[in-house]
Amino acid sequence: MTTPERDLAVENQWCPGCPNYGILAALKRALERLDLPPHRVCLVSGIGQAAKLPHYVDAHVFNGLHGRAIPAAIGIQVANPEMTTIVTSGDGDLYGEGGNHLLHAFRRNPNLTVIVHNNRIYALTKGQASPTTPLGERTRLQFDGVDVDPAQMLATAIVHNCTFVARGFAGDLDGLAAILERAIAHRGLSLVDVIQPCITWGSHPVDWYRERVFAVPEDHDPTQRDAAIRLALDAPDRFAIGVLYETEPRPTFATAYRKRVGSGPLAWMPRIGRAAIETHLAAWVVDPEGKEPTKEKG
Amino acid sequence: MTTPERDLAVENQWCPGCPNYGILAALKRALERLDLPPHRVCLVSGIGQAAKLPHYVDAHVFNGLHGRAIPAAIGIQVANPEMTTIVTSGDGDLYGEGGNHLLHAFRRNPNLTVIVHNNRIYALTKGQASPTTPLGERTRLQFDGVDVDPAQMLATAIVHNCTFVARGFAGDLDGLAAILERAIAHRGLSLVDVIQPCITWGSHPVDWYRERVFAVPEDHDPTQRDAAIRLALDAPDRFAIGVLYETEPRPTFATAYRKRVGSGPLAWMPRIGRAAIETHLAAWVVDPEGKEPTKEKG
Amino acid sequence: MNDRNVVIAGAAGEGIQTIGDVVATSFLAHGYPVFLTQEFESRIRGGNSSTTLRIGSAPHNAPRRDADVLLALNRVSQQHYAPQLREGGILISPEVFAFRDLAKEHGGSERYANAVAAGALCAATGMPVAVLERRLRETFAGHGEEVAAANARAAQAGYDQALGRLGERAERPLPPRTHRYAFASAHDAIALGAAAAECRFMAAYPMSPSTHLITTFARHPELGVFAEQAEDEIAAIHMGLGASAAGARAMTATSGGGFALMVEAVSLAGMIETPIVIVLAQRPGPATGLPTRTAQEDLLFAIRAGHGEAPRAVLAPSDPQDALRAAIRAFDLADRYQIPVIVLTDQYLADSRFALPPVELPDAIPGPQLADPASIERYARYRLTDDGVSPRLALGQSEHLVCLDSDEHTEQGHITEDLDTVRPAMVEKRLEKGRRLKGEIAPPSRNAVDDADLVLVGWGSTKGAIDEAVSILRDSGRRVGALHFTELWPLPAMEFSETARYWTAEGNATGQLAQLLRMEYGVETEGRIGRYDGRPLDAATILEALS
Amino acid sequence: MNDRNVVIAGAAGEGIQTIGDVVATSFLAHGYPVFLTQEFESRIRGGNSSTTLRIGSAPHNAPRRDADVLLALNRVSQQHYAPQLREGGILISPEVFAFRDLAKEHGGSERYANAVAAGALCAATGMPVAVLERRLRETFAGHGEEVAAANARAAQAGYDQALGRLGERAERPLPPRTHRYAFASAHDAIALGAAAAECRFMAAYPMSPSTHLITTFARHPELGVFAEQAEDEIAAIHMGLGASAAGARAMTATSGGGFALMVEAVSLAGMIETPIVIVLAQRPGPATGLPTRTAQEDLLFAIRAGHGEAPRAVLAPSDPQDALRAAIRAFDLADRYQIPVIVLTDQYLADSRFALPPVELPDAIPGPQLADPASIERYARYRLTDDGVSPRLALGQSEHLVCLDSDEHTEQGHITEDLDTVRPAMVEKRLEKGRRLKGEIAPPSRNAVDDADLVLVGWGSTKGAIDEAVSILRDSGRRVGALHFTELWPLPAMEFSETARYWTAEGNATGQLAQLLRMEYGVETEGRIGRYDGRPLDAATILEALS
Ligand SMILES: Cc1ncc(C[n+]2csc(CCOP(=O)(O)OP(=O)(O)O)c2C)c(N)n1
Ligand SMILES: Cc1ncc(C[n+]2csc(CCOP(=O)(O)OP(=O)(O)O)c2C)c(N)n1
Ligand code: SF4
Ligand code: SF4
Ligand SMILES: [Mg+2]
Ligand SMILES: [Mg+2]
Repeated sequence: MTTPERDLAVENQWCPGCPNYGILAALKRALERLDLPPHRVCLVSGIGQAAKLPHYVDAHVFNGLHGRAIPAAIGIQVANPEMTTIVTSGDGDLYGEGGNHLLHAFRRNPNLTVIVHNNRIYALTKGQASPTTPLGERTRLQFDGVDVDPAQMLATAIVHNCTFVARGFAGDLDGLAAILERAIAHRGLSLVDVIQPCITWGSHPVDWYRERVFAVPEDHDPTQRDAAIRLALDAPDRFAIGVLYETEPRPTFATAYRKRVGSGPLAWMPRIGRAAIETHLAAWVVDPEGKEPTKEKG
Repeated sequence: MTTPERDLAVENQWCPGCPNYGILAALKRALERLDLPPHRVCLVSGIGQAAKLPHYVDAHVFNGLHGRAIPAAIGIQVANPEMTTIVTSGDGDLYGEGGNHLLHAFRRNPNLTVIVHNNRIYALTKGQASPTTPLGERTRLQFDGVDVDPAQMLATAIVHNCTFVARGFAGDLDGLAAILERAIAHRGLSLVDVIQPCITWGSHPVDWYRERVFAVPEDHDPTQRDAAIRLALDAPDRFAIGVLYETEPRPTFATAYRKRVGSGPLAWMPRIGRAAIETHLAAWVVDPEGKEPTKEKG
Repeated sequence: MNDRNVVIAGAAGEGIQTIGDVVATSFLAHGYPVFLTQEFESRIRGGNSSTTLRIGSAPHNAPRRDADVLLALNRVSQQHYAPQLREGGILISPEVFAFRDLAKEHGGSERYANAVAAGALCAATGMPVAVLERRLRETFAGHGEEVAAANARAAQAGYDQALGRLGERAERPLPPRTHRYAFASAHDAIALGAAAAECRFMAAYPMSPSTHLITTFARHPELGVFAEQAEDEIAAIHMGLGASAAGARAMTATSGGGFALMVEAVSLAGMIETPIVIVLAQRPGPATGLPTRTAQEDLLFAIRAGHGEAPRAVLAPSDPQDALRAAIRAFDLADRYQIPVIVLTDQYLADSRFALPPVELPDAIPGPQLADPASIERYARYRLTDDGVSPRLALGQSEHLVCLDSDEHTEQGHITEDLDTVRPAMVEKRLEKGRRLKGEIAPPSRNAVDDADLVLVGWGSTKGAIDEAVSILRDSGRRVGALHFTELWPLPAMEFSETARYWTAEGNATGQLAQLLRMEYGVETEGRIGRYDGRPLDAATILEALS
Repeated sequence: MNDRNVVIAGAAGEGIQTIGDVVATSFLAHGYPVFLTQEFESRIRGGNSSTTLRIGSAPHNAPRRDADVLLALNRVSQQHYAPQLREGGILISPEVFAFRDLAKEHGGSERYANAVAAGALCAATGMPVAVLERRLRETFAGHGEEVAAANARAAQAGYDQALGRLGERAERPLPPRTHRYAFASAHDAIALGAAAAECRFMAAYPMSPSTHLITTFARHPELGVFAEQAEDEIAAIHMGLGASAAGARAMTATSGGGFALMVEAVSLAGMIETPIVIVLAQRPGPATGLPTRTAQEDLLFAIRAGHGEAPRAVLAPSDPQDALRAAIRAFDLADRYQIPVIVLTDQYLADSRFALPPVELPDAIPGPQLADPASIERYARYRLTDDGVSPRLALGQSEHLVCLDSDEHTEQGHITEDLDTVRPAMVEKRLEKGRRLKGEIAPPSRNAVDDADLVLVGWGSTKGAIDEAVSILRDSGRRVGALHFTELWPLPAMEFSETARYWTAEGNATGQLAQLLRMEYGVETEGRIGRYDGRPLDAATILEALS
């Protein structure tokens, strides 16, 4: 068996200059810093521009359906907790079509990192509003401007006590790599919403965002829910970058199960064996009393 | 045309003594107090024990699919804003299967009242955990106890600035009727989560809850987000009853559209007329330059 | 003893299931087979429900409509079920027996009324009351000696009173026999078959009549299947696909409405070539329909569900024995062809318990089919091969990186826009798997077909009813036979005799199997027998249609 | 002029659509019909995309594979599309023409390179450059006089250089004509048809190739259709059903994957008998497949999608004129039968613009069919009637209360468990609607069928290609004809000649129409022609298969 030689001659399909390249670079750097070999990493995505990212990294890939990255990742993570499983997909994918899965993932707390490429737009379908497009912004479907409020998924994560909630900026490679490194190392669900301006369909250039991001204040206590929610709630034009909320890890998904069976991949656990099944099959049989000759004849 | 004579000989299918009867009574009282005639009210539900409620009230009924009451209600409400449209369904229905719709309804803020019969169980399917079943509680599927945290939909509503968020108790007819009356009168989305102990599959009798409910403190300011979230976050055994969060109504769904077309039911709006369509059809035709004889001959 | 059909009717929550269980196990313990079916409404208390025991010297694993004995626990049930009681049949009900009074008198409390009723039932059916008493003692063992004894006394009192009242009409006590029967439902069997096939992961969302499957895995961790209740059916199947992609055999179970939500993922499974087993436990539709009743309305839906074109298998076992086999086979086909496999059952199969010869595991149970990473030089998940099947490695299995993609993809699993070469090759690869699969699909079972001039054709759960109809018609001298499909897609190549007339018999109104036979074989059916009132197809329905 | 196929190729974002538009409208303004097709990848920048113009003296609304002229804006596109250029065809590309230099020289900036290229294209196709210049001025009118003038100068320079370079091979300038053509896509037509049919509500989730429909309503509020982008496809269709139940005609649109998510609601629509129109714009699957390409793979899926049994209609228009009709008909059938109606289109129909005689609205456009509340004494939403259709009142329409229920229900719309009477009656009621519907479904159109010994059978968007194949084969003396279905479910009763041989031609790999014909008519097809590489079926594919 040779060392993994991955067909990385995959042509990148993003627009030249797209901040998605920044997320890609930051993720690669974080994986390197964490010293994770490619075959111990699984990247999971849905469908969209963002969701193409896994094809550009040296890792296992599950590029599933639009909106369904989270449940697929949960299945992968339960089946093989020895891999580092990371979801990387779009704001439409994870907050729109897949909103219910993310909501319930907060409850389950699987050991996953979820990276949301938040470009506030449906880019691959050419520019409709995403759940995070600000009120009033005009798009190629909302011609008079978006008239519903944006989804507040970071705040929703916080009220569900998701133990690692951060916002990153795709225009800041170092900062983002550092956040991703912490997120991946964190045990339990880590949510990282990355501001990723779309330079093709978005309303503002990267610099507009650069001028409006600010670091989470030094004195912010990331264990404080109220303060974290305040930082999380999207002002349409001010973005606190950094870890907004971080508390003691709580039990991750399937902890009780894993206590019972150990930590290996389900696929290579010892066979249940015929005996266990045969016991059940035997229990179906009602033995006739007549076979036991001592019993009375009713 | 006779006055509505509804086949109210519908046999109620709930267990005798179920607190769902309390919700039914409170809703009827609220509708009476608001002086809403039956044909101006539409009740919408999904599937479950709770979701049978609309059959027992003198009103229009849309009893759709499990989890899909919210989008159906939005369609009804947009099509006919002159009806008072009320969703009344289960915690599994609205927070589980239908979670994404509720989340995005917070954003849209349609003028609906959403009553969640929160019995912390899937009752109609015979006792599996619902999204609100507390950690550790044993059910007929979670034999070793539920091992994921409950969903915090009231807090999620609050971080989305849902302008009316309340908790009621099905064992308190007067209190619940009063809350429902306010909720229905409120403009925009009103969310009322009603503690509704299931006396067949639930872990505790009604009195257990009765001992653990308390009124929202007099000095609680329902416009204060942080305080409201604190009251909203489910302690498994303490329940603040009353209006947790209430702010100035924000624009309701389709406001811009309605400004343009007026408030009547879509079905009875004036016809667009052939002319509007014919203008578009005419625009498909490219008139040949050659028809205009003055033009040069290329 | 003759074939006896005993209906126990009452409201939900009134205890008919317990009565049914103790009486059924009494017969089994006495050496007589019992076929138990259940009928209930979509509510938790009240309404009309029933448990029916079909008892005889030999198993009659098929539903019968008319009752020889009706035990009705209340007046409403009596009215509801009385039309089913055949002329001369025995009615046991509060109207004729004072259950409660006897319970108070002999047990000390009205709560032993059901034991009285069970005792009366024994008198009517020839079951020695001592056998029943032992079952009652077993059942109530956890409740203390006094409760057990009171139950026994109440049963005896019911038995005695009924014996007296029924006089001549009481069945003579049956002699004990030494016949041994397994007593289980098809869903019991599917759960064990899945575990035997090394299923490791199940996610599902509760939905009647499928919920028993996930419940079994949750209740019996020793079966080795991790079981998770998902937030919805979409999550359930995607979790399964994730687990499967990571190497764990995986399944889900649902009913028609939940399956409808999984359809996009069925298409995904076809594209990423990742095995998944889906149990679709049918109930009458459309929409919510009759949630607790039975039907066979989702055959063509299951075959066609999903956008685009990719192979799948659809199986429809006919009884628990067959269901054990079908479950093992489903995992094997899913794994070898890297496809979704749908197992069609229904409420009747799920909630009925069959009397069968003791069921044994097949000798060879094919396990997971992952490739050996050491044998691979340079891995490509979708390597083009002669049979269309690419060696499958799991995510994380080895240092070979695995790339799964829902877009049309290259052999390496990357998104492609190559329409000239890659796309046609990948379409043909997937379809080639379907052609090979077709070659190993089991033909229908044959019951007295060779000399038949009329052949009944059925599928799935209706086998018992159809076989019963065949034997009744044969007894009356008609040359009738039956073909029964339990593997429905792809359909195997086969010949239909030109001389026989064909009638389909199935649990739907549009003749779905008939449509399929015409599409696949060009066979014209002369008649289509369908039952679509929410009850299982029975021999009587077939006989009426043919008369 | 002869039939000329002009391919304009480049990367996404390079401007080929604009070039295609100005050249196409130049031809139209000159009195010549143009058929415009588009091919692009699922990305926003880069890759290989093309706009193809098929130009002639008479409309050729069918795709052609080989190019007479290829304009390639870059080297990669040139390589990619060069194999399509027929021998002796004209190549215009940076390799042979210095677009940028000319643009700088004559327009003052490289950004006029596309105008240069368009000018060169005119020289190659016989389009007088002055006509093009006027189109450029119109197109860039908003950008100021200088930009417009620079475009015009650049075009003239490209034209002049190409004329010189091409010499003999340049097409002679075409004389102007006075023919008028409508130029539109089938999705343009569906939007107008829906508006004409008084559709009031549309909710959809973006998905190629369907997004243009909701975009049209959002862009043109004067069409009177409230348009909402839903959070997912499930919400989209349930919003539509809610609006429809409240009396507003409603629709949604999606592609295969999104439709898969709507399947449960299709079943719901059947059960609550609430009209809804669903446009299913097909693309190649399974799963994400080839998101920006075309296919006809979802026919059998659309027909069978949904658990349980209830009628539906499936239409598949063949061009914009037909699509206008189909949209109006879809709303009418949905409304009169209270059923879901699925309109199958595909990327090819959605993204191609056809040259047609000016399109007119039909004289009579049937509007909403709600009952008159005043005429009703005591209302029951599901009143049993002879034809299965109950008078429909909307929620909130009057004082008559309306109860819709997804469970099996009584005539009043309440949950029922009555299996003896109500359930069978409701099943039969729903199926009776399907039988009546079948009676008014249009038979396939017939093209030279009467004396044909070989009949091509197709459906939906392939009509142009099939008709072209027929006329080529007829010209070569073969007795070929075509039957073309645009209403596919239920299929109308009809006869197939015993003597003719039948070949299906469709955009899939498994012969879905052929399967359907066998199932419904017992017709055996001799051959199945399928294209499944993501491109539209063309006459050449048919001719190859038949040769
Ligand atoms: C079920 C389904 N619905 C819709 C689509 C079409 N679709 C593809 S990508 C996309 C949105 C992408 O937005 P986002 O997730 O924000 O990613 P981005 O392209 O902006 O990076 C949509 C709606 C789909 N592929 N599948
Ligand atoms: C798509 C679908 N999935 C599952 C079901 C089965 N089902 C019916 S009711 C129900 C849960 C009911 O729970 P809840 O909404 O809390 O209502 P309750 O019965 O507790 O009042 C489920 C899962 C269904 N009808 N449809
Ligand atoms: S469309 Fe937007 S998000 Fe997509 S690659 Fe281009 S710039 Fe980036
Ligand atoms: S099962 Fe529970 S929720 Fe349902 S009616 Fe009975 S007590 Fe009420
Ligand atoms: Mg996005
Ligand atoms: Mg509940």
